[in-house]
Amino acid sequence: ANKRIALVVKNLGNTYFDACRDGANEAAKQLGGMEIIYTAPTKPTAEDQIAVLDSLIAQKVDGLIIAADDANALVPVGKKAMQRGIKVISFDSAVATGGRLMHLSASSTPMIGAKQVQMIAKTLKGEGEVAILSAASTMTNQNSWIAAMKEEWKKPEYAKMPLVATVYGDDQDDKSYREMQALVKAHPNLKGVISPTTIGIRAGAKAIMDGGLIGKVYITGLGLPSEMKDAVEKGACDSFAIWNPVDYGYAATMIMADILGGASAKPGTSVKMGRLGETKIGDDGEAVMGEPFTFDKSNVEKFAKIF
Amino acid sequence: MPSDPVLTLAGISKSFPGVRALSDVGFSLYPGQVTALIGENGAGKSTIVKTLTGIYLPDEGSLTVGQEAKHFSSPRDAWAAGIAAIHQETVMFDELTVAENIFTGHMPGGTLIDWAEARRRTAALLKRIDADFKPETKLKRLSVAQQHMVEIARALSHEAKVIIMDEPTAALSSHEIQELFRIVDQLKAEGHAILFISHKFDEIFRVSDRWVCLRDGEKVGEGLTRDVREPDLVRLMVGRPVDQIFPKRALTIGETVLEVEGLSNATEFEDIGFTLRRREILGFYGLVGAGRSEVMQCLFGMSRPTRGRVTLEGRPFVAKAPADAIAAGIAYVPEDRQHQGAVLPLGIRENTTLASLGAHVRYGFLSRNSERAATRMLGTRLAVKAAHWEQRLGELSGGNQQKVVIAKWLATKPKVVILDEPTKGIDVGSKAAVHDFIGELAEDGLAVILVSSELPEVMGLADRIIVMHEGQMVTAVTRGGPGWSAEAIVAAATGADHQAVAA
Amino acid sequence: MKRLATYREIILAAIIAVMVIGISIVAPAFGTRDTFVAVLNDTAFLFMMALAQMIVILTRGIDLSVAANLALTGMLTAMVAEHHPDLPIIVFVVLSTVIGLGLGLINGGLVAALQIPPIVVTLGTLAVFRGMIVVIGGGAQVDGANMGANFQLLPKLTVFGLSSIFWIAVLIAVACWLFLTRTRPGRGLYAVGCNPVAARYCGIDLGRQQLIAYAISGAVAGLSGYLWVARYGVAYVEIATGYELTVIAACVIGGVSIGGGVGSVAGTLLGALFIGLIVNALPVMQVSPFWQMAISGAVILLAVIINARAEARPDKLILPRARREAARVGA
Amino acid sequence: MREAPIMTDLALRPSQPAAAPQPKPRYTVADRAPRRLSDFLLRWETILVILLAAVIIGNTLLSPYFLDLYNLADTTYNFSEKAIIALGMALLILVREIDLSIAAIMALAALAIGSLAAHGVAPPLLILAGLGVGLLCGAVNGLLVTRTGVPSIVITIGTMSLFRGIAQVTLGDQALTTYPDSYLALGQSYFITMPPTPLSFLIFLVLAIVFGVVLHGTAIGRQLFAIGANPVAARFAGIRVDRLRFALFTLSGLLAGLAAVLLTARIGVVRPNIALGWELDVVTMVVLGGVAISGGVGTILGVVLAVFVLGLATFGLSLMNVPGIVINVLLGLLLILSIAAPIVIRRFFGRF
Ligand SMILES: Nc1ncnc2c1ncn2[C@@H]1O[C@H](COP(=O)(O)OP(=O)(O)OP(=O)(O)O)[C@@H](O)[C@H]1O
Ligand SMILES: Nc1ncnc2c1ncn2[C@@H]1O[C@H](COP(=O)(O)OP(=O)(O)OP(=O)(O)O)[C@@H](O)[C@H]1O
Ligand SMILES: [Mg+2]
Ligand SMILES: [Mg+2]
Repeated sequence: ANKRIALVVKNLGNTYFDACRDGANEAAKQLGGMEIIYTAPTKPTAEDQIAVLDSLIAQKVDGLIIAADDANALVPVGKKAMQRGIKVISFDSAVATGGRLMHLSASSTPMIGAKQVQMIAKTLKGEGEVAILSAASTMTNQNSWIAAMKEEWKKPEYAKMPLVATVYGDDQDDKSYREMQALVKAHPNLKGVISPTTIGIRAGAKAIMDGGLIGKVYITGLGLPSEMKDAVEKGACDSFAIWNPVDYGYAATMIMADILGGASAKPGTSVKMGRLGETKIGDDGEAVMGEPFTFDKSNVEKFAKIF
Repeated sequence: MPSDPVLTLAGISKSFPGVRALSDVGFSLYPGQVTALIGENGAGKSTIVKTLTGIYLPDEGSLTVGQEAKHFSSPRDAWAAGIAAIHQETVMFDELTVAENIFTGHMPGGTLIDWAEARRRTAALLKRIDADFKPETKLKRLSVAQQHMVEIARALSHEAKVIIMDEPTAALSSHEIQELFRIVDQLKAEGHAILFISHKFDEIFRVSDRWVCLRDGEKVGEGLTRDVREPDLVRLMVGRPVDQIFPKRALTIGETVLEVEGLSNATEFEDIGFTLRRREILGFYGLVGAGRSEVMQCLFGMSRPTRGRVTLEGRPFVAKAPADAIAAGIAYVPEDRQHQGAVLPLGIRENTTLASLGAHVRYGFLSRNSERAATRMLGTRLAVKAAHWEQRLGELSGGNQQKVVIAKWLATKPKVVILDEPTKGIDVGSKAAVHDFIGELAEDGLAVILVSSELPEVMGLADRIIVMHEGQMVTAVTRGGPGWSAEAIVAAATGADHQAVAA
Repeated sequence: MKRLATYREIILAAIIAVMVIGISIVAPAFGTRDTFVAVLNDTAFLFMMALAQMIVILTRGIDLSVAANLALTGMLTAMVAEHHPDLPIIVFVVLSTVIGLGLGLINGGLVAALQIPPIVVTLGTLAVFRGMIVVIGGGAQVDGANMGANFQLLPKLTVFGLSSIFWIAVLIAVACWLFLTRTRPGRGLYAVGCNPVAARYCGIDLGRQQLIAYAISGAVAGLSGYLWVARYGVAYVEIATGYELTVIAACVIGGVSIGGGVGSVAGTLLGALFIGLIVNALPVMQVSPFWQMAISGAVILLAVIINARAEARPDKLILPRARREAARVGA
Repeated sequence: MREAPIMTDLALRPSQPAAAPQPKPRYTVADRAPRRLSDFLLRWETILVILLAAVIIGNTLLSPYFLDLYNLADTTYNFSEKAIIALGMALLILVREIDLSIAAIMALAALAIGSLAAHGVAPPLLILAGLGVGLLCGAVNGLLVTRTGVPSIVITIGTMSLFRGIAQVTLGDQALTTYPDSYLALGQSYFITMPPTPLSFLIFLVLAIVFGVVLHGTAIGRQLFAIGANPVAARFAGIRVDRLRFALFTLSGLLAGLAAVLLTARIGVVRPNIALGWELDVVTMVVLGGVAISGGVGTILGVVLAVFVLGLATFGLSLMNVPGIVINVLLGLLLILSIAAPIVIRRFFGRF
C-alpha cells in the first residue's frame, strides 16, 4: 500500500505553507507509492494542533512532518506517535527534543538572524534607528530569530544603528499595520524595520507606502516575493530574504522517505534530501537545508510567479 | 336594536393545545353603545379581544365589519378596519417616549416620520383624557396609572369605530376610574362602539348598555344591562349562585407581631409607623402611586430605609433581601404580576412551591409528590382553572396567573402576609374565595396587611385602615370608629384632609 | 425630538476628552493633528461595524458573524478583482455590499423565520462563513499585487487628509441616524427590542424588523470586507479574526443595551472612538506590548462600570418635593 | 409560638366545612400534562440522541479507525477539558448570564501552576494553585457582575482581556516547561487502564452526574431555573439571586481552573495564549445542548449529549482528514440545522 505521510502545518490558506505542500507533492510524485495528507488546525494553537495529530495517530499514518505551533506542547503527542511506530520529524518551527526524531531548519537560526541585520545595515549604510516588528510574542521561531539578531547586533559595525523597539503585530494585518504606524510616530528618527514574518513585512511595507514614508523608512525581513514585489518596486523595501518554501517541503518529505526507508536520523548521521543533496544532523537533532535567499529588484519579479 | 351593528362575530372558535378557549361564540357591537363582556377567569374574554385585534387567528368563524366580511392577520388589519384595543397585559415600551408609545405602528408622516405632527396629536390626545404629562416624557418615568392613561390614549389615537377595553380599571384608583368613565361616555356620545371587560359589577352597571356572558369559552347569554340584576349575571357566569361577600369574621385580635416606627426613605415615603397584631387585617388605602407598595417592599427587604425601626415579635428586624423577610415569616404578594409575581415560563407547580421549596425537600432532594400535593390543595382552594398542574403559567388567563401567585405566597406559612392588590383581575367567584381564605388565615393567627385600591374590598375585610397620600400617612381609622366611611377615607386619600397622623 | 446627547454620552465624551489630554501629556507625539487623522482613519472600520452591530443589538439580537462575513466578502471580492482587475471601483463597492447583504439575509432569515436565538445562528454562521473561504478559494490567499491598482485605490483617496473609508463611515453614520430617528422601520427596531410582545400588539412584525437589522449588519460587514482587503492589500482566511468582540465592546461602551431597545448613533460612535484611541495610543505611548492587552481590558471595564453608575436608576419621587431629603436627590 | 405552621393545618383540613361551604370547581385539573409521542420525539434530548447515533454509525461506516477503544479514549482528551467548563457555563446561561472569560482564566490559572512548578512545588499544591486562581478570577467576575449591574457579557469581555493580559505581562514571550513527572502523568496517561479512561474524561463524567442531580433534583436547581425565567420574580420569591449568580461565576472560574490543571498536565507547557478561543467552543456545546440563551430552559443531559455529538463528529471528520476549518463549517451547519429542524417540523406537522 501507499505510504501515508502527513504534513501538519500551522494554518491553512497561507501561501508559504501552500508552497511547502507543493514541494511535498513534488517529492511524493518523484518517489512514487506515497500519499501526502496536508492539514492544519483551525486556530494556530497547540491544543488544536494536538487534536489534529491525535486523529492522524488514530489513522496509523506512517510519518508525521510537523510545523509546530508550540515546541514543548507537542512533545507528549509526538512521543505517543513514536511509541506507536510512527516516524515524526519537524520543519519550519521545531518540536522540542523528545517529541521528534529530527528537525529540519530551513537555515540555521544564527544565519537567519544575522542575514536580516545585515540586510538592513546594507540598506541604511549602517546608520539610523531600527525596530523589530514581529508576529505574536509567543511564537518560537520568531523569538529565536530575534535572539539571533540581537547577537549579531553586538558587533561593532552596527554601533550607529541602535535597536529601539520590538513590537508585535500578532500576524494580523490590521494590528501589524497599526504597530508600524505607531513605531514611526513613537520614534521620529526611525530609519529601518526588520520584520521576521511574512505577514508583518507585507503589512509594514503597506503602511510605509500608504503613509508616504518611502525613502524615509525601509523595511526588510522574511517575506514572500509574490507579496513583496510591489514594495520592492516602489522602494519601501530594498531587499528581503526567504528560503524557497517549495524546496523546503520537498526536502522534508525526502528526509521522511529516507527515514521510512531505514535511515536512523541519529545525531551525527546524514539524511538525503533528493535533488537538494544531503544534510548532516547536528548534536541537537537539527539539520539545516541551506542558506536563505535574498531578493531585490533584480530577481523579485521572476520569483513572484512561483511563490 | 337601535341601528345596524358595526361589528359582528359569528361562530368563533379557538383552541390551544389541550384547551378549547372559545367555541362557537357570536355577538354584535353597536355604535353608541357599550357592551360589557363578562365571564370568569379563563372564560375566554381576552382570547376574544385577541381575535378581534388580529393577534390570534380564530380556528373557525367569521368577523363582519359593517357589511364586509373581514379576516385579520395582524393588528394593522384590525386598525384598518377601525378596531383598537387596550389589552389586559401592559403592552408598553419603557424606554420610549409617550408620543412613540402612542404612535408606534402608525406613525404620522410619509417616508420620514413627521415628529411635529406626532407630538401635536399626542398633546391633543393627552388633553382630551386630562392627562398632565408631556409627549416627550419617557414612559418609564410615569406612574402605573399614568402609563395606563397612555394606553387609553393609544387606543383613542386610531380614531377607531370600535374600542375594546380589557380590564382597563384594574390598575386605576377611584379618581382615575371616574375619569375613564367620563371618556367612555364621551366616546359613546361620539358614536363609537365599545367592548368593556371588567370583573367589577358596579362598573359594568355604571357604563354598559348591553352585556354578553361567556362561560368556559361559550356564550351563555346576552341582553340589555337595564334588564338584569347582579346575582343573575353571577349565576350565569359561574353556573350557580355565589355569595359574593362573606361576612367579616369576628375575631379577637391577638398580641403585637409587627411594629414599625418612623420608617422613611429619601424620596418615596416618610415617617411610616403602625403596629400589626395577630388575627388582625390592616388595610392600606390610597390613590395609585401613593407609595404604599414602596413601603411594603421596604418591609420586605427590596429596598433599605434611610431611617426607622421595625420590630418583629419583639425583636428588631432588618431585611436585607426578601429571603430574610421570608425566613422571618413575612410574605409579600407583589402588585405587578407580570414582572414581580409570575414566572411565566415555568409551570403552575413550580410557581406555587417556589417560595417554599424547603418544605418539599426530602433527603436533600425535592419531592415532586409533595409539591404536587401542595399545588393541588392550594390551586383547588383558590379555584385555579387550568388543563393540568404542570401547565406553563404563561398559558393561563390573567386572573388565574394571579391566583397562582397568591398561592405561592400562602404556601410559605407566614406570620405576616402583605397582600398588594391581591384580587387585581380576579373574577367575583374567585375573589370571594380569596377573601374567605384571607379571613381564614387571620382566624388561624396570621397578621394580614391588605393594600388595595378597591375601597369596598378594604372596608369589607380590614379591621383598621391606614390612608396614605404622597408618601405620608394621612389618617388611620378603625372599623366602626370615627371616620369609618367611604367619603372620609376617599377624601383623605386625595389629600383633601392634610393632617399627618400616627397610628 | 431626540436630544442630541444623553447624560451617558456626555460622560463618555468627557472620559474620552480626559484620555486624549492625558495621553498627549504622556506621549507628546500623540497630540498632533496627524495622529488624530490616523486614529480616525484606523477606527473607520470600527465606526461602521459598530453602528451596524448596534442596529442588531437594538432588536435584542447579536451578530457574531460580522468578522467572518467581512473576511468572506473580502475574499470573494478580491477573487473577482484578481480575474477582472479593470472593473471600476463602484462595481466592487456594490458587489461587496450585495454579497454581505446576502450573508446577512441568511442570518436574518434564520432568526426571523424560525426564531432561532441570534447568538446560536450567528455562532453557527461565524464558523460557516469563515470556513467557506477555504472551501471556495481552496484557501489560497489573494495578494495585493494581483488585485490590480483600481481595486486598491479607494482607501488611498483622501479628503482633508482623512481617508475615504472614514468618509464612508461618516455617510453610514448619517444614514443610520436618519434611519433610526426618522423612519418607521427605524423606530420599529427600538420598539421590538424594548418589548417584543407590545410591538406585536402594535402591528410591528418582529421578523421583518430582525430581517432588516441583520441585512444592514451584513451589508455593512460586506462593504467593510472590500475596504479592509483594499486597504491592507491582501485577502486570506484569517483576516479580522475575533474582530466581532471588539465591535460588540464598542457598542457596549457606547451605551447600547444588550437587553435591546436602548442605543444611539452618537453613543456608539463614541464607544468605537474610545476603543480606537486606546489601541492606537498604547503603542505610541511605548507601553510594553505585553501590557497592552491587560490595560485595554482594565480600561474597558472601568469605562463600562462608570457608565453604568451614571445611568443607575434613581428612587421613585413620591414624596412632595419639599419633604424629600436633600441628600439623595442628586441622582 | 403555640401552633404548628399555619398552612399545614389548612392542608390537613380540606373536609372541614369553612365558614361558607366551599363550592366544588366545575372542572378538574389533571396532575400531569397529557403525554404525546410527538412531544417526546421533538424533545431536544431525543433529537440529540438520534444525532449522536447517526454520528457514531456514520463514522463507523466511513472510517475503519473510529471504533477503536484507544482511539476513542484518546479523542476524549481533546474535548473533556472544554466539556468540564461547559457544565458551569450551562448553569450560567440557564440564569441568563454568560462567562466569556473562561479561557483567559485558564491562562492565568495555568500561569500560576507553571510558575510554581518552575520553583519545584509539589503536584498537590500545583493543583490547588490552579483551582485557587480559577476560583479567584471567577469571584472577581461574580463580584463585578453582581455589584455593578452591568450585563455579564460585557463584564467578561473586559475581564477576558484583563486576565489574559495579566498572564501576558507576567510571562512575556517566555514559556514555562518544567513540571514534575507525577503531575504530567495526570494528563498524559490513562487514569484507568481498562477500559482506557483519561482522568479528564472521568472527571467530566462524574461532574456531569453531580451537576445533573443538583440542577434537576434539588431546591437550588429549581431556583436557578426560576432566576433564568424571571430574575425579578425570583428575587421576590426569596431567592438570593445575586448570591447564586456570584456562586455560579465563582464555580465557572473554579472549573476553568480545573481545566487549566488538566490541560497543563496534558501539554506540559504554559504560554499566555493557552486555550485561546475556547469560550466560543464552550458556548457552542452549551447551546447545542439545548440550554436557551434567553434563560430558564435546559438540561445537563442535553449538554452531555451535545459534548459527545461535537466531540465524536469532530473526531470522525478529522479521521477523514477534513481540514479543521471545514469541520467548523460542518459543525456550524449542524448547530443551525439541528435547532432549525424541530422548529420546521413542528410548524409543518404541528397544529400551529
Ligand atoms: N397561549 C395560550 N396557550 C394555551 N392556553 C391558553 C393560551 N392563552 C389562553 N389560554 C387558555 O384559554 C382560556 C381563556 O383564556 P383568556 O385569557 O381568554 O381568559 P379571560 O377570560 O381573559 O380570563 P381573565 O379574566 O382571567 O383575564 C384559558 O383557559 C387559558 O388557559
Ligand atoms: N412624581 C413622580 N415622579 C416620577 N415617577 C413617579 C412619580 N410618581 C410616581 N412615579 C412612578 O410611580 C411608580 C409607582 O407607582 P405605583 O402606581 O406603583 O405606586 P405605588 O407606590 O405602588 O403606590 P400604591 O401602592 O400606593 O398604589 C413608579 O414606576 C414611578 O416611576
Ligand atoms: Mg383576560
Ligand atoms: Mg401599588
